[in-house]
Amino acid sequence: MKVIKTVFSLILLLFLPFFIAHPECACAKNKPKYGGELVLSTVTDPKSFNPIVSKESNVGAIMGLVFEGLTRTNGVTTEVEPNLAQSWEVSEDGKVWTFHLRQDVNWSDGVPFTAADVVFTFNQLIFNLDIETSSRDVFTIEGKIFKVEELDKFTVRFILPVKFAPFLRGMGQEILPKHLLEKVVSKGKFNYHWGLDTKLEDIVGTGPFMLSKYLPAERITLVKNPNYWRKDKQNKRLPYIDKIIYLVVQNQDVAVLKFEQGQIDYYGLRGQDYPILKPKEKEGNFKVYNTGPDFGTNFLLFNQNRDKNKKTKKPYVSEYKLNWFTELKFRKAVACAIDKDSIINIVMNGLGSRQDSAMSPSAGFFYNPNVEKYEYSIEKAKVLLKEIGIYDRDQDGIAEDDQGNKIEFNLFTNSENTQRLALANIIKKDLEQLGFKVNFVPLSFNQLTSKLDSTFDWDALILGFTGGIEPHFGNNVWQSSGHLHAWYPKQPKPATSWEAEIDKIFNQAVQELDRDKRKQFYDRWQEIVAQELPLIYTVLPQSIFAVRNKFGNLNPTPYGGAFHNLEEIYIK
Amino acid sequence: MKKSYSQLGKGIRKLKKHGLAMVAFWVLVGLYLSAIFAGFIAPYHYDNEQRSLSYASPTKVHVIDQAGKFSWPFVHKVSQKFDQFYNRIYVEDKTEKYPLRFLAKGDSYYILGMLKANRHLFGVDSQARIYFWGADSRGRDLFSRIFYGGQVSLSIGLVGVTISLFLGLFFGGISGYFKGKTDTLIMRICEIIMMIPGFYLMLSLRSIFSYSLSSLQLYFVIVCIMSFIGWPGLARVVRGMALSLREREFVLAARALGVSDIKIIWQHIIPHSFSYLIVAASLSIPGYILGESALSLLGLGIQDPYASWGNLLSESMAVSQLKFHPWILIPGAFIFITVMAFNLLGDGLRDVFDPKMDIGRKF
Amino acid sequence: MIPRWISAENFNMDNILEIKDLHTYFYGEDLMTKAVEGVNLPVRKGEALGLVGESACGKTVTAYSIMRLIQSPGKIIKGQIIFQGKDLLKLSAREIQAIRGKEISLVFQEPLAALNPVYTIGFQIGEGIRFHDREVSNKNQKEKVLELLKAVGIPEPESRINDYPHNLSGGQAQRAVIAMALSCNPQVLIADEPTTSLDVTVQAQIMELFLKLRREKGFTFILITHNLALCSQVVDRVAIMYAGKIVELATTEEIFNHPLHPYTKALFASIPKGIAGKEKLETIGGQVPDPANKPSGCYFHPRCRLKKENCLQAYPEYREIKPGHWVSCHYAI
Amino acid sequence: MINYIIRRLLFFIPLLLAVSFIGFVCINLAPGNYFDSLKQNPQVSQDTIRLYEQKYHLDQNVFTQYYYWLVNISKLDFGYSFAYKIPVFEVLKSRMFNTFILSLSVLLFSWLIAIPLGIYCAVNQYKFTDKLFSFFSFIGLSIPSFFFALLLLYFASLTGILPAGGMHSLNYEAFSPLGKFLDLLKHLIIPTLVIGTSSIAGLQRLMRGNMLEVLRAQYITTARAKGLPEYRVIYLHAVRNAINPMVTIFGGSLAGLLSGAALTEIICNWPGLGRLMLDAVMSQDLFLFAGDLLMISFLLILGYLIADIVLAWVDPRIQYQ
Repeated sequence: MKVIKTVFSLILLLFLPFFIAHPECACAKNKPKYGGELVLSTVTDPKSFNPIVSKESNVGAIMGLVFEGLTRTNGVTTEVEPNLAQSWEVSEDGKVWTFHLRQDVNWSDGVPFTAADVVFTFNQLIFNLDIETSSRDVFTIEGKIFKVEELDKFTVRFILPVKFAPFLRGMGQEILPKHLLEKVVSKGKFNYHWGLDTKLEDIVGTGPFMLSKYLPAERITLVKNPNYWRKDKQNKRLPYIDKIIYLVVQNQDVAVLKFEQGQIDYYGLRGQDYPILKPKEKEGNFKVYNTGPDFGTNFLLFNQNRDKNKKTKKPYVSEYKLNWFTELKFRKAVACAIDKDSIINIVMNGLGSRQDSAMSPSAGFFYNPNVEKYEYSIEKAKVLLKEIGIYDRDQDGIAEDDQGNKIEFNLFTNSENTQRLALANIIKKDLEQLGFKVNFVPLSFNQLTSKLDSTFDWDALILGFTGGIEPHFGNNVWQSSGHLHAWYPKQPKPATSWEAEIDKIFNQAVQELDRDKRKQFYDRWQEIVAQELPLIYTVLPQSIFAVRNKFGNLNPTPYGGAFHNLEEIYIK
Repeated sequence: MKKSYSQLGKGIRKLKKHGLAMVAFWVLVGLYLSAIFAGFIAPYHYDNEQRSLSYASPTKVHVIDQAGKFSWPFVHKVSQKFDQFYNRIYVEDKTEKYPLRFLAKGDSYYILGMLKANRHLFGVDSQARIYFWGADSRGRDLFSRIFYGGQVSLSIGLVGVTISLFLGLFFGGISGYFKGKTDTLIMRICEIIMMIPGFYLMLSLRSIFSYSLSSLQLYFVIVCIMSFIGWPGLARVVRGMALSLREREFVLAARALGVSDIKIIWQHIIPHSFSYLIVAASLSIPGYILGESALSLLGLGIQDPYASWGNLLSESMAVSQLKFHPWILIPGAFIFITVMAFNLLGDGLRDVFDPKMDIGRKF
Repeated sequence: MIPRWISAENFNMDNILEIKDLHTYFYGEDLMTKAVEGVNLPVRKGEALGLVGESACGKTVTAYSIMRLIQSPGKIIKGQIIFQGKDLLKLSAREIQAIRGKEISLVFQEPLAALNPVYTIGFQIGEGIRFHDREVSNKNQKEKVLELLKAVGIPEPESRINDYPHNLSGGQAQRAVIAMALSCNPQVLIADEPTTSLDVTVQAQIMELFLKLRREKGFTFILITHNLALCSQVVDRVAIMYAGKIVELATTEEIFNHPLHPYTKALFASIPKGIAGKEKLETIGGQVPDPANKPSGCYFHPRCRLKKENCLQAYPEYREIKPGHWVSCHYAI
Repeated sequence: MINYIIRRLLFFIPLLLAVSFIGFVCINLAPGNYFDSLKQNPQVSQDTIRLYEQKYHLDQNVFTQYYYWLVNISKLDFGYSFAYKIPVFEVLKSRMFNTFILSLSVLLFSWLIAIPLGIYCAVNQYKFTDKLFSFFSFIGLSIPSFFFALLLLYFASLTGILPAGGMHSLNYEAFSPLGKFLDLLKHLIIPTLVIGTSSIAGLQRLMRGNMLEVLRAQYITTARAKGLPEYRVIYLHAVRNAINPMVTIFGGSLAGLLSGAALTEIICNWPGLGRLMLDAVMSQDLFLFAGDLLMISFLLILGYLIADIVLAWVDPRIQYQ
């Protein structure tokens, strides 16, 4: 399910804490050795190499190899661990954090990494209002930002306006080099800096790899950063691998074949690929890992935007449609009508699981399984609809509401994702069983985002977000003022009581440092979402991937995938 | 006029001797009939799905029952499971026999768009399903969908070529009859259109129209695009005919008698180019069919749940999946057979009427 | 009488080429055309022989049969063509290639069609020389071509040698074709209506050229033509062909003075005599029979004014009425 | 000769203009445009938008836009790809080369097979092999390229003999020059077969027809009468003449070739102009689209030009002046 996922800022965040060392790795039988290359595939070309402004998941993954944050999330334990910062202290009230940076870190061009870079990244990039970055949403609490200051060359202090529970995890934010970017920012050109036409040697990070070559529509090559600071147990410099190649393979079927032919070392399987690759494990000398439900969600949502278009003075959604979409029973009926099992069977080849909660079961701690579940039942859905006066009055096969409006609406999704198209076709058919007339139109991703961001002229959408383990990083989706609050974004104040409650939960939970208490908040949030159904969740794919048996120190996990410890992986 | 029709009759007689062309002709007649009566031939409606039988393999029709005796053909109910590798396997439930029924009752459909009917050529009781050529992802019968798809794919060729013919007759007739600047202008335009690679022109024209169109709208958009691409070829044929005919005695005589230009074009020039047009049309029809298929294959044409052969084939774009359900390539064979039949027929017609003519585009 | 030149010194009673009972048929989709049907024709060494007949009577097919140039769907069914003691019809492809152009050459009706448009005439003339005489060097070959061009009367041969056929006029092209045919000094030259497609003035020049060349080179000359008058000026003997058969053969003098076959007579009657042209020209009634559907009996009978009962039933025997005068008519005396 | 080429080139300019203008009109008629979504894109500053507006006159009508685009083209500036965020020319460069390679391979393959096959069939007219090849050429002519491509890819996926799409193997960079070339050849096989088959079928039929016509010509008999061996008659005299009309159709066949190539590129994952065109249409990337069309027309015209020059070279009846 690594097909183009909706490219939203959320995604970027969830790719931040990607690489973690784990010294107790059990595969020490072979001695690690240097050299070799790892070949991966990506579905699309990157649109930019700028990790602050780029919103794409695939770029996030690549840039995660080039840049690092102060902390990172361990791919196995999902705990936060030191990265560029070697230690930290926190004040009693939890608002003042002092980070002691590593002193042996150099940028890949040889310039030493210092506290100035951290301060620059936060104060002049993330908190710079001229730069469009979704990172700012994460580090803004109740409209207030952090204060970041340099205590000495290798000490940075963060002063938070309020307590901020996911702060340490948030410190996985990539740090960018001040010495290269300061001038760009002062000229106001950072938004389009590090585009695809940049000379790649100008993109300088502290990560284990650096960009070396980019052939549009063909490949992105990264080479080992010779200045990388991390060392293995024998005190040898990491990483072991010399080169990472991302092949641009737009067509997933071609990617499968390329994997089979040994041209790619790693492939994220769709359900339908499982029967192709699984039986060939031995013969092809690779292993297929199934690490359980993925984080990538698929959901249906209705437009509940109550605003008017400022230019035309017309409501974004006509009144009678808004009446349906804001009616809870309508959404519940829709939830009941979605045949999740068939979707799993057909679209995911049986390798998926139904999603009821806003969090993926793989999220672990914060996942709340005890939320309302909607079993597939057309009858029950029809009963619910009848209760709000929607049924087929004139026996023409299409239902009407009590004012006689036929239930007809558009359903959009992005046409690039074939799996989602198949899913949408099934849902469309399901909804037609309720007597709805659904005009299903696949749109290009650009058209879809413009509808979602600015024109708001849509009725229903099928979308996907990449989820994660930290609920707060979904802040801009769930806060009613968030611009990813897709069903009614950027609300001046919450339109409904349950949206108000979610706002409150998010603001409270982020300040609650006690994990268990925090969990209670987020449990409640998941209950509300399942109850009110702003997003009608459908199914989660399984996270399955195949990796060639040539890597040492490989330790795939549900959270980190196969290469969360890439710098430690070597080729046998 | 009379002469041209008797020429046609002679042509048909000659054509009858053309073995392959006649085979092609009857194949086409069969295909078009099957499309017209798709509702009857197909055991299921094109959108009748059985989700639990995703990609069901072609149903086995048994003639020997479990006792080992011959019996009226029957099928078993099938259910789908996943094996350890998540391959779909289909298990027959041998306890119950579902005999193949002719003129079975099933989904209702309209004969020729008017008469409602629910009898199908064959079928089985609704507890079981018969998939002659397997099922698609949502357990819809490919056999049924192919015949329904034929309605779109086959008719687009005819409708498209008809529109092109009108355009071609109009512009070609004018061009050849009036000569001079009109002729030069029209022919330059034709040349330019013909020089642009068809696929690129098709994509450019397709981009004019929104992606969010209903299937009926899309059908007409495709027809318009294909006719636009196709008319210059026909116009050039007509022009050539018109140029040679306008010097012929009967046209000169008609003009001397003061018959109007339009009337001359309509009464003399067009009937005389009739046989050429038939050849030209039958040779260009494959272009329309292929164009529609290509667009639908890329997702720019007919959309699910409606079927067209290109649209049906788009599922096989997932090449790695093909080995699990190779039958979804069958619609491609239908396109192939149709195109081949039109080519053979056109070739036969060309032999009969005019040995030197080459028009039509290939995609 | 029309003046004419007789090559007495070349005149010889030995046959250089003898066609015996030649049958060449063409096979259409569902009909068979007997283009040549039992032609017997001895050609004497050094003579000039005219083969005369209307179009489609089988003259060209006879010539092509001699050269074994008949292509599918045509086929030589039976017969013999004896050349220098060998039966040409029994030779292998390689052997016949050695004869074509070297021993027997052909000049065609339409010179511009007979020349390959994409090669220079120099190349086309030299090609034959090269193939028949491997010893010839490039330089020699070129000299030889120039010589030939000069011999056939093409002005400025040095520049013409690099011309393409489309640069030449009809007459010049025919001269080039003749040069090509004579390039290897053949023993027999067959000219298939060499002047028909040319202007009248050019026709005379070309015929002059033939006479001149024959005088110089002394080859045996077979002139195929439908023009009896033209023929009479150049040839020693005339063979009249009708519907795939030879109907009369005699020396030019004999045939002019005593034509025996009604067809020959009719042909003579249709020649304009004298400048005044006061006499009424006669035409031969009816049409040449369809070679695919020949009449019964004597093929000429539908057009023959003298036909009798047996003309409808039996084809008349080809017999020697006087020494050297052969005819095929029931009533020829 | 140079004069002649220049005159031919001048003749093609109206075609280039017409094609690119059609492209411009089409994409301007399309509902919505990339520029609109650019305006809504918070990543793009107002300055940038103003810059685009000024540079490409996007706020004005089609004709003005087209005019300025032409002016830029004359400076070899193809505009900016909104989707790729780099100058269009950068995107087109490699794609054009790829399409060119594929087309070249198809041309070589189809002509090298079709011409001898046509000759063979004409020489052996009505024999069994002729009929067999004629039948195959009918199949080749009728099989839809996309269907054939899918069949071949299916075959490739079953057997694993051939690469199933793409242009290079992964370790392509590491290969020796010869290895690179062989690798490219291997990847070329399927798309070349797909596009080439229909070309072969068409060309074979044409060549056979031409050859039959030429073999009936008088000068062939002349050549035989000269005593030339049959091979020389056929290969030197007949083929040279039968080739001429083939050269004229060479230019005309290019449109069909590029058209077929586009669809095959998409199915076989070949990074060429055809696939780019689809992407450009889908994302309404105006300048990329127009540039792509221009490049295709350019390839086309290159083909026509080559055909003209070759024809002038092989047929002495055609004069440069």
